[in-house]
Amino acid sequence: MATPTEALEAVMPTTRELVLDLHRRMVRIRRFEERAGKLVESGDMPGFLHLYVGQEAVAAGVCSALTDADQITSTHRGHGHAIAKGADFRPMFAELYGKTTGYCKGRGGSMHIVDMNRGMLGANAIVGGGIPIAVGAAFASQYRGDGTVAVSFFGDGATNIGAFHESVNMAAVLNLPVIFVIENNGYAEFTPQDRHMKLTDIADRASSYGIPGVIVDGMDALAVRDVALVAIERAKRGEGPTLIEAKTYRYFDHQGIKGMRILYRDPAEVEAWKTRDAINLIEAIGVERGLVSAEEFAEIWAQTEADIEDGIEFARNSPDPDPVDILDDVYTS
Amino acid sequence: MATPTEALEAVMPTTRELVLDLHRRMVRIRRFEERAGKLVESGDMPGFLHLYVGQEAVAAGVCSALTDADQITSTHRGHGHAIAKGADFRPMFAELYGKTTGYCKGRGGSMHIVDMNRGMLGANAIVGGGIPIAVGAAFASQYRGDGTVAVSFFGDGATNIGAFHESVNMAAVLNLPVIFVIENNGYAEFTPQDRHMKLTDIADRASSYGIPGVIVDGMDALAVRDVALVAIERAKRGEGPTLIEAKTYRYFDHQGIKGMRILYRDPAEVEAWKTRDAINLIEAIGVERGLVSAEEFAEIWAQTEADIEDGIEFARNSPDPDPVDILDDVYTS
Amino acid sequence: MTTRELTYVKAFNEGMHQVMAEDPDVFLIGEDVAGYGGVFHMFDGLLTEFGGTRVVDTPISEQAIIGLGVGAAARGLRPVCDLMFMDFVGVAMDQIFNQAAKMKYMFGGNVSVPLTITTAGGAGMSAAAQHSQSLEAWLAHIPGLKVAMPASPYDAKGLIVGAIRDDNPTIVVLNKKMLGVKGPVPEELYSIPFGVANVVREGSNATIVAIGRMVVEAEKAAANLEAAGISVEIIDPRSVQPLDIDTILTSVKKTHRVLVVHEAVEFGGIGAEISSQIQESAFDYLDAPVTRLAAPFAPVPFAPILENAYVPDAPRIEAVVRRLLERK
Amino acid sequence: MTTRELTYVKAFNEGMHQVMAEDPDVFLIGEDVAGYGGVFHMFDGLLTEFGGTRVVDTPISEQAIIGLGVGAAARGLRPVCDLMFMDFVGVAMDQIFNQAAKMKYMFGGNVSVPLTITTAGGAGMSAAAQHSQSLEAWLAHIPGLKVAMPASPYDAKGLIVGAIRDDNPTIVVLNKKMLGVKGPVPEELYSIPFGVANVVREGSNATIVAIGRMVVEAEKAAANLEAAGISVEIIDPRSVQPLDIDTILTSVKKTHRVLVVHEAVEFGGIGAEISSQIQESAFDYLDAPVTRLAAPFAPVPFAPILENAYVPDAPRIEAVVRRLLERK
Ligand SMILES: Cc1ncc(C[n+]2csc(CCOP(=O)(O)OP(=O)(O)O)c2C)c(N)n1
Ligand SMILES: Cc1ncc(C[n+]2csc(CCOP(=O)(O)OP(=O)(O)O)c2C)c(N)n1
Ligand SMILES: [Mg+2]
Ligand SMILES: [Mg+2]
Repeated sequence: MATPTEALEAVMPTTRELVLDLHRRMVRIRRFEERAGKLVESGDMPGFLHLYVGQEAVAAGVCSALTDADQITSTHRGHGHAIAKGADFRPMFAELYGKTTGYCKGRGGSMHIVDMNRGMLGANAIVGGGIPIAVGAAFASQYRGDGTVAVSFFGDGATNIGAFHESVNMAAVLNLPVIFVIENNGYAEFTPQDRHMKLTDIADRASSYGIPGVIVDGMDALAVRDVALVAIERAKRGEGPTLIEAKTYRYFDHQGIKGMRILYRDPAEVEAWKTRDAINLIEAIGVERGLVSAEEFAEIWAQTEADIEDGIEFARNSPDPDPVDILDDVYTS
Repeated sequence: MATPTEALEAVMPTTRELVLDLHRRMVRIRRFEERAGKLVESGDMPGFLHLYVGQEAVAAGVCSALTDADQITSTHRGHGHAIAKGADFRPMFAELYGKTTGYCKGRGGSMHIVDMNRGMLGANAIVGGGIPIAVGAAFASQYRGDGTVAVSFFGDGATNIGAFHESVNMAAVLNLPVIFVIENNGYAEFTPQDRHMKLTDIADRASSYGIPGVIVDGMDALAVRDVALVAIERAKRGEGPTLIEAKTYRYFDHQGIKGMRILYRDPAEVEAWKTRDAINLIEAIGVERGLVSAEEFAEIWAQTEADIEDGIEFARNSPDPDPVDILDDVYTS
Repeated sequence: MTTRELTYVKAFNEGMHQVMAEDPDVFLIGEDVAGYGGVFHMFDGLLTEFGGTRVVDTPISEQAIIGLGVGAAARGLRPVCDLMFMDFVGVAMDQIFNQAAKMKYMFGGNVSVPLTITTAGGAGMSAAAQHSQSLEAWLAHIPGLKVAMPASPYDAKGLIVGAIRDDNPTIVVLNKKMLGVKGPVPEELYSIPFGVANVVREGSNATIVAIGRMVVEAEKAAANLEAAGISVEIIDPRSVQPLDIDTILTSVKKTHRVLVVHEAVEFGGIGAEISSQIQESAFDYLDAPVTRLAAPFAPVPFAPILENAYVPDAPRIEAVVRRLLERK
Repeated sequence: MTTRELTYVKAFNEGMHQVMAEDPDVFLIGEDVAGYGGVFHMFDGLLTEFGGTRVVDTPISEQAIIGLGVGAAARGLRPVCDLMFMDFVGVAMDQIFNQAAKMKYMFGGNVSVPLTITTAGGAGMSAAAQHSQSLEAWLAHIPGLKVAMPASPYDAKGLIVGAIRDDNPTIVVLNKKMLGVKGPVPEELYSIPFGVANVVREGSNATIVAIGRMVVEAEKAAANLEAAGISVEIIDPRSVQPLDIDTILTSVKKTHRVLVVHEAVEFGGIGAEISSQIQESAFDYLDAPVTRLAAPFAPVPFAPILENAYVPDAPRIEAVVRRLLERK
């Protein structure tokens, strides 16, 4: 597994700020989700959630390398991408509660979080649905010459759907500044990778499009950030797209926070991945290298809890949508 | 370009019968099409035709390795596949004329020729539309264990559409006895390959699916047959699909027999490919190796002309469909 | 026949088990239909009973799933291809409408495609715009395809069996919100052919033609209206393609007033076709315009308060029937 | 305004040229739209005039073509994505209906998608089942999308300009058989907004609501009927979504008899919606049932003799209007 962290260390040193930044993004994702998962389980919140917990390093690492002007598209498992891209807890919780103060005014829910101010072009409940849209965002970057890039996040399972293939090829042919990030968590719902493709490394698919394919440890936010930076620079130089495969794992079931209904994953496998937990890793790095103290990390956890309470409080106190407005925003007039 | 002809010669010798067989298939395709093209141009026949002329070696080489029990699916450019698979001129001309005696009783026309008795599962006017259908035919082979295989023919342009990607991956995962034959004629309509993908060899896409990808000279029917045989044997051994890329060329425009409306191809390029004409090649091989005489080849041409006259005569004298039957065969009752 | 109470999804599942036991040419393919038994547990137990050759998990590749079914069906097998959510038709539409549905006709009758597609539609689960749709109007507009929407456990079993035995491409749309609804279901294998409406309830003052889960809401409304002395006849077409217009017309000619209700958006919904056919064929019998009740012209919203307002329900059905009866 | 005769496709092409000259945010993308100018020559000259950044050829990848348009539109550009044949909507449907059309609503109004899709529909060219369809009923059933079907050179130009200037996802369906039809077209840039019907001809005895090319057939029928003393009003809705029902109702309330005619199959066609709305809103004005004339429920057949019988034409329109007038 090519982890360019060491190689890049000299050029892009792991600063205290960077460690804190990545840690904060990841802790915010993890705690937001664990809490939201419980709220749905208890019936307090409507709908169902696809939790991102375990994969935090991917969203955090990539998004730490982006600005608000850069665009991302996401998936059914989209909270992590939104939070990593800078989304606020208040409108996120409010959206999950279906309130007017939510990111989508309660119209979208968990699978459609959007934040245009942060370049979060939307979660998507159709597998592969967001991939061509990111290509379009990148087309706009190239058309305008504004130096921005687009990133599409999607899963291992999504690389088997037609939209993936068409999008990557199109971006390659048009040389667009887009980065395709496969979050390979080993499963498409309940189907393991070896039952849905004959490859070990999905990054190999890059060769079908004549673009670079890079594999990275998806539990190491620094490593993810490094490969993202390389891809972004390449895109900005006008050299076209990169396909990044981040090997990662989701801790919860495909959906919800309950245990697995059927044993499609070996519990030992789950535990093994948890020993490589992304947040533990960054904390260890921070402390070992003397960049961040354990207390400072604890402070981030505490601050996150406070933000969560604030977000939930805000959401609960927010007004419900009014059914008389049900036809608003179907069209722009 | 890997041409296993020589290597395989010892095992599967180029017999007189084989040369005659391939020659006959190719001459029948060429003359059928040239004639049909003229009939449409003169207004005698309705509709429009995508002519296969130039690519004959691909259909002939592959289909010579198949039995009537093996299935093929085809494209908008489907006459060649049908004829190579054994379709008769009478119902083919009748179909092009829209007569009740046609392969589709006049319902389908040029882009929908079918011959279930010959394992020709249908031409298809949707690019990529036939690819998953071939996978299904192969699924039936595996399900029944009947030792048959399926072949899907399609163009270089079709390898950019989602259905291609999904189908090849699905067949690989399920280990199905199907052969995917890319007829790379260098163009998708008027767009050259280097504007629709970043690859030189489309066979490289096989690596995305963990299956073998083979390149063959698509002007050499013997070479095509040889790689097809290898792929068929592999499929029958239960080892799954193969992706074959046959490098070939179409002599006429994307559609019709007129010259090019715009110069999207260099006329010198067209002429260069014609010097490697598939029919000339097999005639040269036959004569050089003393397997078939020039007179015997001439006899095939003559017989083909006679069959064409017979087919056209038959078609012209066949009854038109009756509009009162317009709702027949929408459903099976 | 021994009959007992089963849930809608168990009834469907029983139909799958029995028809697969009966006919070795039937196989099931789709995403997580084997190991997991389908995300709605529609296919529980099939892998264990029939093995991995006949119950097959796939990659996320809906075009290839349906296309595989088309090719296998053309070769004489009877594939059941699962599409999980009806909202996913968009990624497989070409194979459904240009391939499966047209093959027989455009190939001059030389090929039959006994393919069954299963899927789940309908709102009311806080699943939002891309997981809640009712798109039967699209499917019913496709010559060559047949489309059923079971509205009871009895029909869920009978229609999946009818679909698989049908020699045409069929699609059976289960309703997600009905999966746990119970009703009487015979133990034996039985089949409901497409194109035969169900007179769910007889009545004389007005007819409600209800589609899918709206049958249940119509029944609630009819019970209330009965208490108020209003007698409502409920017709469930069961399949929207073919549509059993005769049964509907017989009812309308008796009641002279009719409401068509469905979950899909009203504009261009199947209610438009039903309404048009009624007024074309029973114009002189109508004492009021054929009336439609359906979703407003918007995507399905997430917030429960909006979604509840979006999908027609018994109180609104009741109100519209009352208005219909006031019409002079 | 200087007006001269132009063909339908030239008028469309002129609209493209002028609107691209006006607005640098407009770009065109699709298969063979640049170097070849589109297989119907709809886009001739655009590459030369506007260059390869704004006029872009693509691989055969319709999902990516439309999806690229969605993403670029969400970022404020005004993409025109060509789909060549309307029959190809099936391979790109998810991007059309689940993405482009729903984004604004499901994202709470935070995103606009000023995307235009161009395509060509209709039968009569011996192009058979997969290259001849009229699928506007599907598109009109999608909340968030707008759908126009120009029926004259004037409208071809005005509606493509109107579509591109519209802030919503729009689709403009040209009719293949009308490409060479000539009519008066102003030289200047002008725009026809969606949702405004065209009263093509005024009349008093009956109304024909005609869609797309059927407007031309209706005009021929009306001319014949006029000779026989029958005065027909023809309404062309121009866009089927939104539908200008008011103009239709005004006419029906005057004539009391109405025929809706389109090329698509009748069952579930847009005629069903138009018919339903008319009888819902003008029930008491109707002297005869709203009548539909459309294609039979079959794929489009290849043989000219079948295809001619399949698509409605002036003689059949005339015959149906006569029957409509006989109705007591
Ligand atoms: C087109 C489509 N097909 C199927 C689904 C149902 N579905 C939702 S998530 C999912 C699995 C996705 O797997 P992967 O891409 O690996 O993402 P992960 O869930 O592992 O994050 C499936 C099949 C869908 N939403 N859209
Ligand atoms: C889904 C779809 N998109 C576009 C077309 C229009 N079209 C017909 S043939 C063709 C080019 C196909 O190129 P290729 O696959 O290389 O086959 P060739 O024509 O060279 O034999 C295109 C774009 C179509 N028929 N179907
Ligand atoms: Mg996954
Ligand atoms: Mg080609």
